Amino acid sequence: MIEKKRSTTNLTSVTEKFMPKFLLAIATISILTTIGIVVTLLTETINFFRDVSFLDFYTGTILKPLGDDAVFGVLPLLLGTLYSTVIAMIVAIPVGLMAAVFLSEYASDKVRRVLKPILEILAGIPTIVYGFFAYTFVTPLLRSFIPALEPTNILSPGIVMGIMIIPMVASLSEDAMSSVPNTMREGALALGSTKLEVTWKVVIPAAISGIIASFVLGISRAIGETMIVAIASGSNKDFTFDLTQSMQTMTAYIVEVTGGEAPAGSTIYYSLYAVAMTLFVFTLIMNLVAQYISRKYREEY
Amino acid sequence: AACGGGETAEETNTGNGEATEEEATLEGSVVIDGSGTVYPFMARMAENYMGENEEVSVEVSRAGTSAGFEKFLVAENGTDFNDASRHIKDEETAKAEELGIEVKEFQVALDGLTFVINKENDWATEMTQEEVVKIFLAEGGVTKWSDINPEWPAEEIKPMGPNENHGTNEFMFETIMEEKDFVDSVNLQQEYSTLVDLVSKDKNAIAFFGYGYYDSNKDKLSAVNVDFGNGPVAPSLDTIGLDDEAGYKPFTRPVFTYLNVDMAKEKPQVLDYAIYTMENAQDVAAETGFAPLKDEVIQESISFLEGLK
Amino acid sequence: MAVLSDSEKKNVTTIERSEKSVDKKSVVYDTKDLNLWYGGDHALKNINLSIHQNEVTAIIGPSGCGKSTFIKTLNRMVELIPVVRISGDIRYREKSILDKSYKVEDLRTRVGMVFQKPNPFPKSIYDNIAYGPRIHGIKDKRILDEIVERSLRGAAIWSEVKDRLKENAYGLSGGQQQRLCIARCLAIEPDVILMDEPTSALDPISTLKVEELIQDLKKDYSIIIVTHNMQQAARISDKTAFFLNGEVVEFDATDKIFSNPVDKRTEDYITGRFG
Amino acid sequence: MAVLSDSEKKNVTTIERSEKSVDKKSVVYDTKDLNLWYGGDHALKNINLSIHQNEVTAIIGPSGCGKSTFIKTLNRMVELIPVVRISGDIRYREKSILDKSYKVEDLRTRVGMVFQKPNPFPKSIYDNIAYGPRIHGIKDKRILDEIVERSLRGAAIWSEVKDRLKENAYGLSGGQQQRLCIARCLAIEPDVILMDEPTSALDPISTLKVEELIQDLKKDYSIIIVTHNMQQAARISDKTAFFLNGEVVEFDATDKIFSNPVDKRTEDYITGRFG
Amino acid sequence: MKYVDVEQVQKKMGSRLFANNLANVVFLLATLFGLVVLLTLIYRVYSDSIGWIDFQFITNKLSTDAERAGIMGAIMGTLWLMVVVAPVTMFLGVGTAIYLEEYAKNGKLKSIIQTNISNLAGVPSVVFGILGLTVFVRSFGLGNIVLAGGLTMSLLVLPIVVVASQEAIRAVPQYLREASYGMGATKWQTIKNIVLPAAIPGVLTGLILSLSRAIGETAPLVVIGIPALLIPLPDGIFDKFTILPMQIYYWTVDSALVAEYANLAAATIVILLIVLFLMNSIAIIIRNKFQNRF
Ligand SMILES: Nc1ncnc2c1ncn2[C@@H]1O[C@H](COP(=O)(O)OP(=O)(O)OP(=O)(O)O)[C@@H](O)[C@H]1O
Ligand SMILES: Nc1ncnc2c1ncn2[C@@H]1O[C@H](COP(=O)(O)OP(=O)(O)OP(=O)(O)O)[C@@H](O)[C@H]1O
Ligand SMILES: [Mg+2]
Ligand SMILES: [Mg+2]
Ligand SMILES: O=P([O-])([O-])[O-]
Repeated sequence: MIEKKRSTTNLTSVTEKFMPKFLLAIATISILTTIGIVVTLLTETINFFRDVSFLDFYTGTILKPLGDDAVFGVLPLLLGTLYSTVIAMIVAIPVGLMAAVFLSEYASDKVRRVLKPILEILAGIPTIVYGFFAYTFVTPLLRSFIPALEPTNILSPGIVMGIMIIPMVASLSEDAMSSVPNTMREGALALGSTKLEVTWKVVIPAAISGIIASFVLGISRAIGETMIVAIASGSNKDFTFDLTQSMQTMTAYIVEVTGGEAPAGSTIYYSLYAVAMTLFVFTLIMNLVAQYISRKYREEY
Repeated sequence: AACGGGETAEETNTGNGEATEEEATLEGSVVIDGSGTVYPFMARMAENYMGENEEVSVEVSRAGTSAGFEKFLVAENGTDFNDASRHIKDEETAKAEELGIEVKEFQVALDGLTFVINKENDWATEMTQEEVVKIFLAEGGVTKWSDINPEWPAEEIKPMGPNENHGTNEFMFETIMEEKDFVDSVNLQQEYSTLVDLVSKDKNAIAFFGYGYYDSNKDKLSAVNVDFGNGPVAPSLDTIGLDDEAGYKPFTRPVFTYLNVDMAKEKPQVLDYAIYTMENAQDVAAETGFAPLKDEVIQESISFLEGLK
Repeated sequence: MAVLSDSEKKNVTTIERSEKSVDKKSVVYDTKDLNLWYGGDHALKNINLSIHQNEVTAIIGPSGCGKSTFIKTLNRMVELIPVVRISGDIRYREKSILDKSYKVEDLRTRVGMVFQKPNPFPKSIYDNIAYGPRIHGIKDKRILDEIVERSLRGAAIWSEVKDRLKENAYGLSGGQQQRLCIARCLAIEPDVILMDEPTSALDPISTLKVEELIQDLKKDYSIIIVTHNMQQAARISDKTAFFLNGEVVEFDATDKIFSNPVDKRTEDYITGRFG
Repeated sequence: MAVLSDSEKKNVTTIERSEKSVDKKSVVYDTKDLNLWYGGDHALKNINLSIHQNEVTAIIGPSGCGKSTFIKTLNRMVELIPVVRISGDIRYREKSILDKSYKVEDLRTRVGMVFQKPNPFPKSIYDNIAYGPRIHGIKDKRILDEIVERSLRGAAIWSEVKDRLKENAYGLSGGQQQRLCIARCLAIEPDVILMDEPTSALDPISTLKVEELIQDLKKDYSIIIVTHNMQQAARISDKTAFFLNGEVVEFDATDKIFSNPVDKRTEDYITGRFG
Repeated sequence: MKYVDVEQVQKKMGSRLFANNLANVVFLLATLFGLVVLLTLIYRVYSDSIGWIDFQFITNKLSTDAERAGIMGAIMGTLWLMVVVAPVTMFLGVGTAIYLEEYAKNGKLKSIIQTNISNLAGVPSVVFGILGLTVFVRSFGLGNIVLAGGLTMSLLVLPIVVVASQEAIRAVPQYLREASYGMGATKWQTIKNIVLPAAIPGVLTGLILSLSRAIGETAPLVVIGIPALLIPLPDGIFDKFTILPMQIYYWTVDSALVAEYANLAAATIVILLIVLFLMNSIAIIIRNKFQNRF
């Protein structure tokens, strides 16, 4: 038995030396992915800024990527993204926060055990389905109240995006609130507070960084959301402030341009990368901010 | 979905026994891009073809005529066919020569540029050629319906059409508008489906595109009957095909597919598909909202293709 | 002194009367055959206790005997646990607090509570104290300032924190935090203060300070304190109740309990034979 | 019995020699000025111990005195904790095991370990026992079968599990699991068995069974056992080392330690005055 | 001077309690809002799909003719995509998790990788699409085939598998590792024979969740360029393909042209949701079954 042992020893020790390096190599794939994203975006974005000046791009209110007199100003897309994000958060923040409060402070265990999975299902529905829902149901529904609403508009996808983000805000906020120690609630209740007062004046302030982190992640998600807007917000590139109008977001622009399969090497092709770079930077900043905030709150107690 | 009985009908009207035997050995892919106008025609054609040639994959996209040419005229991995709703331009021909690509034009059907309006629009159903064009011109001076006819509503017109990727846009701009600028408010879209949707939902919208998209959406859209000087003409398969004064003439146009001849020589399935397309062009055209070609045009194309074998 | 509402006038007379005859101090709490179950667990068994005004009542007993349960029943905090069932009666100032119509929030405004672990809110010292008055509708900054100062003085912590009222309460030491919690409790001007082992998380010096404070508070409030520390009970309380397995074994003047207990089990416990 | 390699032949002779003169049993482990730090924590201080073959050596001492640390140093398991630093020397069978060139895997194959909490793998009983032989390259089903049976018999659990070898080990009772762990350890045919409070998680009956087993195993193995239970040490061990604050206070024959300890602290500890 | 007037307190109590009760109801409604939307969505999609889901719909190839169109191609495409995504993410995800949990020292490298993974999880999927388009489709010259799409999707869902696997590995009790080392096993033997088998249910749960994410993702594939009409069924990972969400996308967009396409889209959604529901149920079953084993 021990003789056999010796024969395998060599192989075993080679494996032993090799495995950590091999696994490290695998682990670096994720870093390579990030590097790949940054390098890809950066290279072509630099090409883009050879054709279009940086200033014109970020201050331009006209986006007309096709034709002989193409103009590349990204502001219409930024405005579209801003609108859809703001609308989404107007829906997601209050509803998500209230749901979180209900689940964390008001609901009995039994109720929570029924309602939480439902929110999780909502979070698991593919965004394309929400896109279909926005385009074929929510928009026609809204148009019966707001006749001025265009068949494709920023309002309806914004709202649906908000609904999609509710579970995320709710579950992250609930986590933050649940981690507030019970002794604090008891302290407040013992002073004669109602549950609402405990929630509003003690629990939410104590959990505020976790809650804000959930909002920021929600914003990041809204900025990056693609299919809902690609289907339901149309491709109007006008710099308009009217939310009944079609507006294009950065993500929808990327889908439109790649869907039209712009030939490699053209300015419009490069513009894809410049927009994607902008999108990437925005969401990255949001994610880092959320991580920073939530790390800070984890240290609190 | 219920299985259509149409399958058998289509099988009977395609090819002869000999052709089928030959095709049975074919495999590989055929890649087609280009005109969105021609897309329904080509998609149906491809579908029929694949029904008989299981091993061949025909892929049809619809980036638009101009966008399609950009993918057709490349050094490597170009498309095999480019559908077009306009003639190839000089600079595109030049590029093909530069790249050493032999390009052959095949006319596949006739189309009529159709102006569509909302079903609720009961005033603008008839316009003169000048009036309808004026709506789209920057210098046309028309922003409201009442600018055309004081009896019409004083509401903003919403003109729209396909964007610059599309041959239809260029046909409109170059041939119909005589290269005068589009009005600023024009809403140019990539997808024809978007245009159909927008017009079907907006009382003040007016859009232009190929007859086929009107034909398959007659339940949602109305077409403008255009008066070319001899009384209003309704666009229809008949009037598009007519070459006389009762026809839809100035707004009609031939639609094409451009073949990369080198590919046809290299890949038997491409050549086979080209022949199949010409052989069945008339039937498929009629099914998909185009006026069929004359027999002699078809014969000429087929004999050219047979020559490549 | 306090501006009393009509409903409290009656008590004032009682207080005055009681000051004459120390033996017959007015009753604050009165429990009648109080029983409590956690699910199937019988945690309090037939508790009959009367707690008197301006006294410190200590509750002692081994771990798990129901001390915390009992004290939390007095302000109905125990109801936060869903499985709890209660029978019998608890009368606070002659009203049954187990009555449906009795509002817990009301009860808890009049009966303050201090917990084992200091639990300040993650707010400034000032806001911690002002919390109670604010939820009860006091908004006037001047009044709040005064309440804060008075409460902090009352809890013997004013001098230590007066220059840092805007700082977060978590910057205080454990003992300071506990006195802050007592101050927070004083700010709602309660009638009774319940304390559940208020010094068990504190060092000896902080404990001493809190004990002194309790002695001092007795003048204005009635205090019920749970403690593990028998010396503490002996030092600060007027009456002591000895709990065992959810029952009150003996309830009497503290001197009596510690010098001459009636029940054998009490004696065993205070002499350290078990617990 | 075990098929021994050349390198082990030497040991065999030692074993035989030792069987003749019981007093001069060969030394298995020898530690010289062994010191160990957890970061800045000095957990073992100048340990000098010799452990002899075919004896049960008990390590006793109050909680935190370094018993587990010491025993885990003997098979270098302690190195799994990153902050550990060691100085001094440990000689196992006359070779320094702290030497870089000494392979821990080799050491651990010859020095088996049984832990406080039974820790079977979440596999079948059979696979638990076969685990060690398998990782050491034995694949032959017949040989494995034999090893499994012999090990389970050796750990006095064969009759209880022989009909359920394919069942998950987690289905066994705590005491059975611990004997399974001992069997698992026997399967690699070790020279020494280290046991860290092997019965502290077991009921009295299971404890008895394991103690009997240990007495039995002594014939073939050298055993070092950490125990909190002084009676156990007295019952089963030949020698006892008393640890205190990381130091060896006294190390002698078990009879001597328990009847006539030299050091005052040892006496205090075994008479229950602290610990 | 008494400021907290008992009578005042009692007077205010009514409105405070009312506010509390009102809040209770409003918060409940807010929570139920999600449920209402979910039910509406499901009802809408279901009623649009009535009469459109049958055997033919599942087994037929794609067609421009709504009556004849089926989703066999999309189903096959989805399956082939899984054939790429499952092993690749499993390999990369579990490898990364093992490295982070078992080998990496608590140093800078570990925290860089860890931070990087949580940031990757927040990168919009459309950006992954661009990465896939640029690297796999164009630079590697793969074209828009299953392999290119699968690799793109693998990178997209990688963080899910990594995080789930890390948790699963962390949940394996230290005493099992010690037992293995105690028998003379090497580190890798211990990982391979003890840690991974014990962690496998958690890893599988993560894998299934990541696959269900991949099945539902659309944006990266739109960017990579999936043809709108692809009739032949893919036979392997080097074929062009489409997947269920892509089909939903194209049919939704074209529903303005052919009204029946909306029904086809709805029918496809029903199928997609059923598949996702089944996958998630399996994940939950695995999770519950193996939850408290140690
Ligand atoms: N939330 C609860 N659910 C179920 N049973 C409980 C709960 N809290 C306490 N108990 C049980 O009620 C009994 C009394 O508990 P209580 O906390 O009142 O004891 P105590 O005297 O305060 O003990 P200690 O001195 O340890 O604080 C105990 O048996 C305990 O197990
Ligand atoms: N992983 C560790 N990191 C840091 N310090 C440790 C670690 N493990 C043990 N120690 C410290 O080393 C000292 C000895 O611990 P050890 O576990 O050896 O004691 P022990 O005698 O086995 O105690 P017990 O009887 O409680 O098991 C203790 O002070 C302990 O706090
Ligand atoms: Mg208690
Ligand atoms: Mg120990
Ligand atoms: O899509 P087009 O036919 O207009 O090029």
